[in-house]
Order: sequence, then C-alpha cells, then structure tokens
Amino acid sequence: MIKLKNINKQFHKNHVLKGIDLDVEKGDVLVIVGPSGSGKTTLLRCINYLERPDDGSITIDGFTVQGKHPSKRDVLALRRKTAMVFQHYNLFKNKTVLENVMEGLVVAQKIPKKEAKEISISLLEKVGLAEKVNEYPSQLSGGQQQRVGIARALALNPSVILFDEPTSALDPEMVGEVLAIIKQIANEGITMVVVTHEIDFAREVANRVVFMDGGHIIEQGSPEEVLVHPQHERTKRFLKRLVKEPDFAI
Amino acid sequence: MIKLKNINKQFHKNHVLKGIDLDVEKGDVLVIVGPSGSGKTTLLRCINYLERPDDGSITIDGFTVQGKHPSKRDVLALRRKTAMVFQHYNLFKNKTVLENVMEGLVVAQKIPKKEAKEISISLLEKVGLAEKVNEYPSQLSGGQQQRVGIARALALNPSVILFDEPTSALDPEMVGEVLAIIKQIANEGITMVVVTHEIDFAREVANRVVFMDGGHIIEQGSPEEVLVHPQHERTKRFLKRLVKEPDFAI
Amino acid sequence: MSSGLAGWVDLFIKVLEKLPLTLLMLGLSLFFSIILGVFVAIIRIQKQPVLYQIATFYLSFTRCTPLLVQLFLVYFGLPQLLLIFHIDINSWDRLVFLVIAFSFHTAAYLSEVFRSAYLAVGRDQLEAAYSVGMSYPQALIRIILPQAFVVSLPNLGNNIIELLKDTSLAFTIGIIDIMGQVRIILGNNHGMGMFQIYVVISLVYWGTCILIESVIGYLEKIFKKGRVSLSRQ
Amino acid sequence: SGKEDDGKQVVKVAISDEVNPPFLYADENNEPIGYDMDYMKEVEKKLPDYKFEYIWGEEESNLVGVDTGKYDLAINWFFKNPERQEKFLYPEHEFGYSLTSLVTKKDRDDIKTLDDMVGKKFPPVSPSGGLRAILNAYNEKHSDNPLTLESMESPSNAENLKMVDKGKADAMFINVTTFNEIQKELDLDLKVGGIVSKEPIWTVYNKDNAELAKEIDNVTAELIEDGTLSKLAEKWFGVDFFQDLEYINEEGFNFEK
Amino acid sequence: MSIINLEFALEQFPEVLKGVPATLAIAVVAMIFGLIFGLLIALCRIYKMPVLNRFFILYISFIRGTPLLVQLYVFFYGVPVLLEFLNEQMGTNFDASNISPLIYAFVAYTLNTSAYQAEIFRSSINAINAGQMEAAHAVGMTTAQGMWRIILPQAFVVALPNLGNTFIGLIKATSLAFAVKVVEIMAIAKIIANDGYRFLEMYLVASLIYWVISWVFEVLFAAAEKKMRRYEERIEGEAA
Ligand SMILES: Nc1ncnc2c1ncn2[C@@H]1O[C@H](COP(=O)(O)OP(=O)(O)OP(=O)(O)O)[C@@H](O)[C@H]1O
Ligand SMILES: Nc1ncnc2c1ncn2[C@@H]1O[C@H](COP(=O)(O)OP(=O)(O)OP(=O)(O)O)[C@@H](O)[C@H]1O
Ligand SMILES: [Mg+2]
Ligand SMILES: [Mg+2]
Repeated sequence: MIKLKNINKQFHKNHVLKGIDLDVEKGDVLVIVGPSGSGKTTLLRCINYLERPDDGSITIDGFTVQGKHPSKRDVLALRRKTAMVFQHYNLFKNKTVLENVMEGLVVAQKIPKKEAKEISISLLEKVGLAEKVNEYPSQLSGGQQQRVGIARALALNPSVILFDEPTSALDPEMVGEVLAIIKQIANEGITMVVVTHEIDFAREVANRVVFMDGGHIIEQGSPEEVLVHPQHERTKRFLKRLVKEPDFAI
Repeated sequence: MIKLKNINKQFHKNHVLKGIDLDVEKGDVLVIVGPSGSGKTTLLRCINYLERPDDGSITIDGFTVQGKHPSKRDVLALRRKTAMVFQHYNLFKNKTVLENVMEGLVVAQKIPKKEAKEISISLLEKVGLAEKVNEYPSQLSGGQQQRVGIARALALNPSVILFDEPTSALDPEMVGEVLAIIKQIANEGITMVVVTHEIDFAREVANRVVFMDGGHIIEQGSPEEVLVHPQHERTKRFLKRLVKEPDFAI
Repeated sequence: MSSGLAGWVDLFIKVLEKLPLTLLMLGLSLFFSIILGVFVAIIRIQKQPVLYQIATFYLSFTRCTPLLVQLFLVYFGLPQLLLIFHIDINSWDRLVFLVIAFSFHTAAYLSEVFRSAYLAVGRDQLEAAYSVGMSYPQALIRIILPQAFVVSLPNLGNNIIELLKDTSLAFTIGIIDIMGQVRIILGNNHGMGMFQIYVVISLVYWGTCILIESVIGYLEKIFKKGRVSLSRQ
Repeated sequence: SGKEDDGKQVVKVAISDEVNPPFLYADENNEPIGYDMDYMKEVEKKLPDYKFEYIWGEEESNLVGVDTGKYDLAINWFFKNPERQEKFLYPEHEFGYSLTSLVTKKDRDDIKTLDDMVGKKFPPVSPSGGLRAILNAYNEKHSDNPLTLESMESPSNAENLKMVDKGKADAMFINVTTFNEIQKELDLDLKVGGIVSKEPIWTVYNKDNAELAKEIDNVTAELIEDGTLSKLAEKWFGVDFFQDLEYINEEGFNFEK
Repeated sequence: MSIINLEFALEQFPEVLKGVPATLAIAVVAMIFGLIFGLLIALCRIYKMPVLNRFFILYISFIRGTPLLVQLYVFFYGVPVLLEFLNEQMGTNFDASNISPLIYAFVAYTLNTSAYQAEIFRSSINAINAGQMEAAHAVGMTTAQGMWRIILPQAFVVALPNLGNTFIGLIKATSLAFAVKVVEIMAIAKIIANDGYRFLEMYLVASLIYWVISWVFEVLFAAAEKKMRRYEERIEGEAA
C-alpha cells in the first residue's frame, strides 16, 4: 500500500531522514515511535509530500512519485489518496468546525453539500463535538481542536490516513474513543500510519511498530517484539521510563 | 500560596468555570485532570490573569487580585509571581531558542545578559536542546518546542509555575526527565499547578489531584484517593480506559 | 532649451541638487509619522474610551481630506490660531510647518498599516510575553512590534513612496524641492521641453524609489527570520 | 504685519511659481528676476522703512497666504474683477499690462476677437489665472452665447500651440509675450490673429493692509509719472506698454533680452 | 474680517457635487481592477514565477517610482501618437480624439493602484501561517483551491485596513485627473475659486465632500473588517 524507498531529507546541515525504506500493507496500522526530534513528523509529511524529500520515491496504492521534482498533478493525486492529522492540528481558522470537516469533501472530492454535511456531522458527533459545529477553531480547547482534526481526516475516507500524535491533547476517555475508531476503520481496509509517544496506546492500536532514532529506522516488528521485547539498546533505553535523580539546580 | 475564590468565567453563553474555589500550599504539586473541554486550560489562564474571570478573586503569595477590573500594576505583579507553560507552547516566533528563554530574565527581571544566558543555557541543556539554541521555533519539532516552553518557564524561577499539558508532545524518555525536574523544583519550594491527561504522569508527580468536569471541581485529594480509588461515578468512568466496540461507519 | 546631451546633464544636475532637501523632508516626516502612527494604532486596537474616539476622528479627518488643505491649515491656519494666544510662530522655517503637516498626514495612513500588522501577529505572542512577566509596553517593543514590522514592511514601502511623491507639494508653500525646481524650469520655458523635463523628474523619483525599495527589501530579508512562507514549495 | 529687523519692517511678498518671462521668472540660482522684480526694487528704494522679502509659492497658495495674513501682498499678473475686489485689496494704480491675443494659423483671417470664437474650439485652458478670468468674464456677459471652454490642470502652452498648428483647435487665447517667446523656439505656422485686450495687472493685498497698500500705491503712481516704469517696460518688452494699443501695435510688443 | 465667507461656500456646494460621479467612477473602477491585477501580481511574486516575478518587480518599482501625473500624461499624450503611428503603418483608422479622457484615467489609475495593491496582498498573504496551506493540501485541495478558500479569506482580513488606505488615497488622487481634462470635485472647486480668488471657501467645500465620500467608505471598510474578523474572536490586545 505504502512503499518508501531511500527517503532522505536535510534541513540545511541537519540531516533529518537518512535513507528511510518502509513498506506498509493495506489495512495495516503502523505505529512510529521514537524520541523527540528523531524525524517522525518529517517522515509523515514526506509521505504526502508536504515536505519535499531530497531523494527517494514514494508509492501509494500503486501510484509512484519520484524524486525531487514531481509534477504538480502527481503530487495532487498522491495527496488525494491520503489524509493527515497534524501534530499542531492546523485547522482552517476562517472556517467553522463543520466547515473544516466538510471542506475537503466538497472542494476536493466534489461530494454534494448536503451529503458532505451529513457525513461531517456524524463524525463530529462521534468525536463528541456535536455542540461545537458552528464555532470557530479559536474558540475551542486544545483537545477539541485535535478532535476536529481527526474528524476532518476521517471524513475524507482515503486509502491512507497519517496521524501525527493524534491523542496528544486528549484525555484517557477520548483516547479510548480514538483507539476504537482507528481499529474499526482498519477493519474496513484503510491503511494508517500513526506517530505517537503513548506507548500503551501504541501497543493497543498497532499491528506493526517502527522505532526511529536520529533519522534511521532502528527496529521494526510486531508491537510485542518492539515494545515489549526490544532488541536494540537504544530502544530499550527509550522504553525504560524511569525517574532519574535530578542533578542540577535552577 | 494560591487561593482561588469563586472563579467564574463565561464565553458568550458558554459557562466554562462555575465558581471554582481552590487552595494550593507552598511547594505543592497540584495536578488537574479532567475531560477535554472541562475548563482546565481556562482555569490555569485565570490564575495568571491571561483570562479575565467574570467574578472571584485570585491570591498568590499573599497578593490578591480582585474581580473584573484590577489595575494594570496588580496584574503585572501577579504575573511576575508566576510562569506558564502553554498547551500550544506559544514561543516567541521572532526569537531564537536561547532568546526565548532569556527574554523574561533580561526584560522583566533585569538580570544581566551574561548571567541570563548562563541560566538559560544550563536549562536548555537539561531539556536536551543544547544543539538548538540558535534555531528559531519554526525549525523545531513539536517536542522540542514544548521543551523550550518548559525551559522558558523554569528559567524565571517564580513562586508558581503553571503547566498546561507539559508532556503532550514528549516521548516517554523526555517525560521522565520532566518528571524529575518538576519533583526537584518542588523540593525547592516552588508551587506548581499541572494540567495533564497522562494519568501515570499525574500519579507520579502530584501530591494533590483535582478532577474537573463541566466547569466544576468534582473531586480532590491525594493522587491515591482520586486516581486510584475515586469516589465519584464521573471520575471512575473517566479513569476507566477501555476500548469500546465501534458503533458507526464512515 | 537645448536637448543635446549637455542639456540633459545640466537638467539632471539642477534637479539632483534639490534631492537632499527632498530626502530631508522625507526622512523627518517619516520619523515622526512612524512614532505617531504606532501610537494611534495602539490606541485604536485597545479601544481606550476617549482616546479611541479622538484617534478615530483624527484618522478620518487626515485620511479623508486633501493633503494640500492640511498643509494650508498648518502653514497658514496654525500661526493665526496661535496668535490668538500671543504666540508668534510665523517666523519659523517653512520646513517645520511642512514636516508637521506631512507627519500628521502620513501617520494616519501608517496607523492603519501598523494596526493590521499588529493584529496579524496573533494574541498568543502577547500572552507568552505576559507569562514571562513583561508589561504591555515591554511585550510591544520586544515581541509584538518586531513581528508586526515584518508584516507591515511592504505596506510601509507603499506609504514611504507615496510620502516621497507627496513632498512635491512643498513647492506650494515655496520650498524649492526637486518638483519645484522642475516647475520653475518649465515656467521659464513656457512649458516647452515638457517631455524632457518629465523624463528627468521621473528618473530622479524612480531612482529614489529604487533606493527605498532596496532598503525595504533588505529589511524584509533580515527580519523575516523565524517565519515560514506558505510558498515554501 | 511684518516684523522689526534692523529697524526696517519686513514685507512678505509672495511671488508665483507659474513664472512667465519676462514678467517674472527665475535665474540660474532660482532668484526671481523680470519686470515685476525690477518694479518691486524701485518701490523698495523709495520706501526706506520697508524691507521686502520674496517667497516663491503656487499662485493659489499665495492668495490663501495673503488672505490669512501670512503674506503682505502677492505679485503676479493678477487681473481685477468686482468679485476679487470684494475679497482682496487692490491698489489704485496698475503696475503694468498684459496684452492678450488670439493666435491662429497664418492662413486664416476669420478670428480677431473673442466673438469670432463662439462655437469654435480652444485648446484646454487652466482653471486659474488671469486669462481664464477674461474668458469667464466674457461668458458671463454673453451667457446666451458663450465660448466653449475645456479645463485642465496646468496645460502646456507649447502643447496647446501645437494643437492650433495641427488644426485640432481653432485659436489659442494667450499673452502676446508668451506666444512670441515660444514662437522663437518652435517657429510654428502661427500668427497673432488679433489683440484682444490690454489688461492692467495688479498686486493684491490683504484687506487689513490698507496702509502698506496706500504707500506702495503712491510710489507706483510716482514711478509711472516719472517714466521709470516706462523705461522698465522698454527694457523687458522693447515697448512702453503704458502707451495706448495702437502705438504698441506699431512698435511691436516684444521681448528682447 | 471673516476670512471665510460661509454663505458663498454653501451656495457652491451643488456645483461642486457635480464632480462626484467622475471621482467615484475613477476610484471605484480603478479599485476593482486594481484588486484583481494586484492579487495576480502578488501571487506571481510570492510563488516566484520565473519571468513574471522579475517583470513585476520592475513594474511595481516603475509605477510606484514615477509620479502618477507623469503616467497620466504618458497615456494622454502617448496614446494618440501611438494610434497615429498605427494608422500610418497599418492603414487603420483609429481616432484618438474620440477617446474620452475618463478612459485614459481608468487605465492609468488602474495600473497605478495595482502596483500598490500587489504589495498589500503580498504582505498579507505572507502573514498567514504556512500550516493553513498545508492543511488545505492535506485534504486534497489544489494550491489554487487552498489559496482561494483558505488563505485569501484570512489574508483579506489582514489586507483590509491597507486596502482602505489605498482606496481613500485613490479617491483623493482623482483630483490629478484634471490634468487630463477629467473634471472632478477639485477641478470644479478650483474653477469657481478663480473667479473671486475664493480658494479658502472652495477648498473647504471640496474637503467636506471628499471627507463625506471617504467617510462612507471608511465605515464600510470597518464594517467589512469586523465581519470578516469574526473567526478570530479575541485576538485584539487586552488592556490588562
Ligand atoms: N476563546 C474562547 N471562546 C469561546 N469559547 C472558548 C474559548 N476558549 C475556550 N472556550 C470553551 O471553553 C471550554 C473549556 O475550554 P478549555 O480550553 O479550558 O478546556 P480544557 O479543559 O483545557 O480542554 P483540553 O483538555 O481539551 O485542553 C471549551 O468548551 C471551549 O470550547
Ligand atoms: N522546517 C524545519 N527547518 C529546520 N529544521 C527542521 C524543520 N522541521 C524539523 N526540523 C528538524 O528536524 C528534526 C526532526 O523533526 P521532526 O519534527 O520530524 O521530529 P519528530 O520526530 O516529529 O519530533 P517530535 O516528537 O518532537 O514531534 C528536528 O531536529 C528539527 O529540529
Ligand atoms: Mg513531531
Ligand atoms: Mg486545555
């Protein structure tokens, strides 16, 4: 379903992705974990070409976009196969909650307004925002914004959904709901890539886990393999969540 | 240390805080948990008067700010006693990482530049950002930005620090570090109010926990009492993190 | 008038001799109007009771009536008014009146430029400044204005260039600037050689404008640090 | 108005930037010269209590300045009409004359007076200035059968003459001096079709300035009397325009420097 | 002595009002076309379109750098010459004298204001967070769709006060059109003033008319801004 080959990305002198190869099967829920700054977001953004990789190719659903200078049409086609939940939500500030969710359906997918509205409202209800449909993003709490972002991505019903820390602002209750939703749409054959740092969540939602550090994929496998019995020293250290004694004073 | 009396706040018709009373002792780490949209952020913002409460009074360190129309000087004095880590980081976009941390020291506290720089750099090292001191916020990953926000608040060395979901973008490793830092500064007698939805984190860091829902404080007590043996039905439901069967289709 | 090369050069030199004066008027007026403009913008943003009404009235009057009329008001009207209070400012240099009139005029336009830029910066930056203990003026100077400045630069450029061209009104009250020089030459020639003279004056203005644009462009480059353009790809 | 300065009283004289040699124009250093200036200097000589200070400005601005008392008087070829006399103080004696004419193509003889121009085309005319005033006065008197006028901010005399030359307009209403001056440069196929009037030209004062106006007026009368102004006219125009029209036409009204 | 004769000023109002249509026509036509061209130019510059970017940098510089009066003259005197030349070369039969001065004014003012508006749009579009376009891309919009539906509505809010500046400036700048024979407010005022040298009165009348017209637009612009800013709610600076 998704096939990344030798993805490289540099910001000035900062080499953020160092030749990433990755395969994701249809219906997979691939979870990417890794320390802050390891390149998870950048990788996700490369998959739908929001970030232009310096090198490498991206294949989604049999459709390949090559290298550094693809045509606009190819990029658009790629993006229409994917949806994304942003780490910083990136809601449309000038649109209400409902319009945020409808926008892609109406404009990109040309679904009639009425139908788009129905889809959107049912999804917003699902994430607990039925009351907020007519508010603007600036009037929402952090968690509410994140849920709008999730609803917006789900509404598109694409082949692939990319989640960048979709539960970072959510309380345990909501995390449960999101977990349920993801599992259910995975059953419907939608492929998902989820970046998260909530290990429990990762364990429950994933059927494959990738551990990244410093722009490399260090380790991958089943959630059990990577998260419970990691092989690499780095992964072990990452997962060992311990309270160190503080050694500094402010 | 902090004393809130009958804090009320309405956004148009949305009554978000419904007469909150709260006492926090010096050196306490008070954790606020609650569902998304329950008013946690709004409450935190009222404490340092970023949000103007419709009603009620705020006392910090013996200094009281009353009601709806306090003087500018009072508000400034209040703010100088507090520091805040924002849910959305709110870094100064036009300042580098180092400048972000130094800014309050130099401008508000009039600490000499050289000294301010030393303090800032040692804190940035502590949160693992030594390499990024000269980058701008737009060049940082989510977790990196959050850590700058934490360092910025810590640098001020105030009487009270307000944390709004300070670990939402952090990986388990970093969460451990932040936990250690918070514990250590609590020992130094700094009072902290932490909003978080990571229950494990809450349990480890808190010496008192408040559970909020719908603008009310539902329950408060030791972490053990509230998080492990909650009394109220609502709290119990909130903490029961279960995977429901999905009951909708997109 | 000779239209040979010597004629052109001669004309150029004559006009260029007046350029420093034009630049002086521009610089002084700009300096004061930026300060006043920021104040008016902030008053209007904060909606402080009486000040807001005054600022809004000032804005409306200054933007909506011809600059020439304002110049007359300051140059002819103000001294008359002050004479009532036995203050005689008639002996002041004409340049002073001109700078006063132009500063007030341009400040009105700049206040709108700054207001829109200020609002574009967003409240979260202000809140962050408050949270580290800054007062409003400190937040303004260190955080908000530097960011607003970048947003406002192209508009600032627009207005500086307008101001540059407005300085040509100086001649109505007898200050011989570059435009004044041109009018005298034209008059001496009964309007002959108009084409040649307008080419020269246009080139001089354009040259000055290019100078202003380069400075603005340079500032944009420096100040846009930390900002991401939406046309990144 | 005016103020003490080494014992003399300063008189502020506004001079117009719409310069028209040889009445008033600028030398290399932008200092005003011409007939008007020589006249003012003669006046100043005879009034030891005053010191004249000259200020360039746009004509409208100068009038506003006199109106508000910022300037004491303005000099240019101001014409007189009752409305203006209501607004400003005119002295009794004019200090010179402007000869207005209709300029046409050399091969036509049908246009000699303003009456001939009814229904014909003028090039665009400036909204202000003395020439415009004469045309307006004509139209007021003949409101049933007026001239057709098209207004334009500072039209170029040279361009306007070219229009007549190309047949795009029938005749231009212009001062003889100006026409001669331009003709020297352009040498168009044009001639003065007829002299329309000999217009006295004036200085104008603020109504509060009667005393100064009176003193200057007296001097002006003396200068006319003793032939000083006639000599100045000879110097700048090659003809004494204080004589009557026929004499002037014979002598040729010209500007030879 | 009263400097200003109010009675006279009052009498002249109806006459000067006859200049309002010309003023409004020029300002509105130039504003509308200026918006369109200005926006297109800004986009070419933001997206650094190969040749166009360079061309428009020059264009903006030239238009802003030279006096509007000169631009008016170039059209007014240049077009007839051009047509004459064309007629000679191509055997066509255009008659420049049939072109209404208003047309010259429309063209010159539109070109002029579009350069200024290009800069306004450039800055306001750049002020919008890049994440907004990314989000538009992520839901499958093309760049054009994202621009039109997401970025521009936000940028327009930022631009409005500056557009207001420009429009009001334009209203007053129409007085220059008198140089190409368009008789508008200021022109009529000057013509009347000259009869009795009553410049103060006529400037007063003209100023009041300009003020009233501009004020109406000021109010409209403020209302539009308020309406379009709805989504930002509490962004305004708080006194505390
Ligand atoms: N500026 C605002 N205008 C209108 N309503 C607002 C505004 N800010 C917050 N609200 C509303 O107030 C309620 C509480 O918001 P708040 O941000 O305090 O929630 P929270 O407990 O922090 O939630 P989360 O865990 O999702 O961050 C929400 O329903 C939100 O929609
Ligand atoms: N626009 C940019 N310009 C320069 N450097 C960047 C940019 N975006 C990201 N980086 C750098 O690339 C590295 C990887 O960033 P990325 O956002 O992919 O990390 P991440 O794994 O998502 O981290 P987090 O868990 O903190 O979100 C970081 O070191 C960051 O500083
Ligand atoms: Mg990330
Ligand atoms: Mg919150």
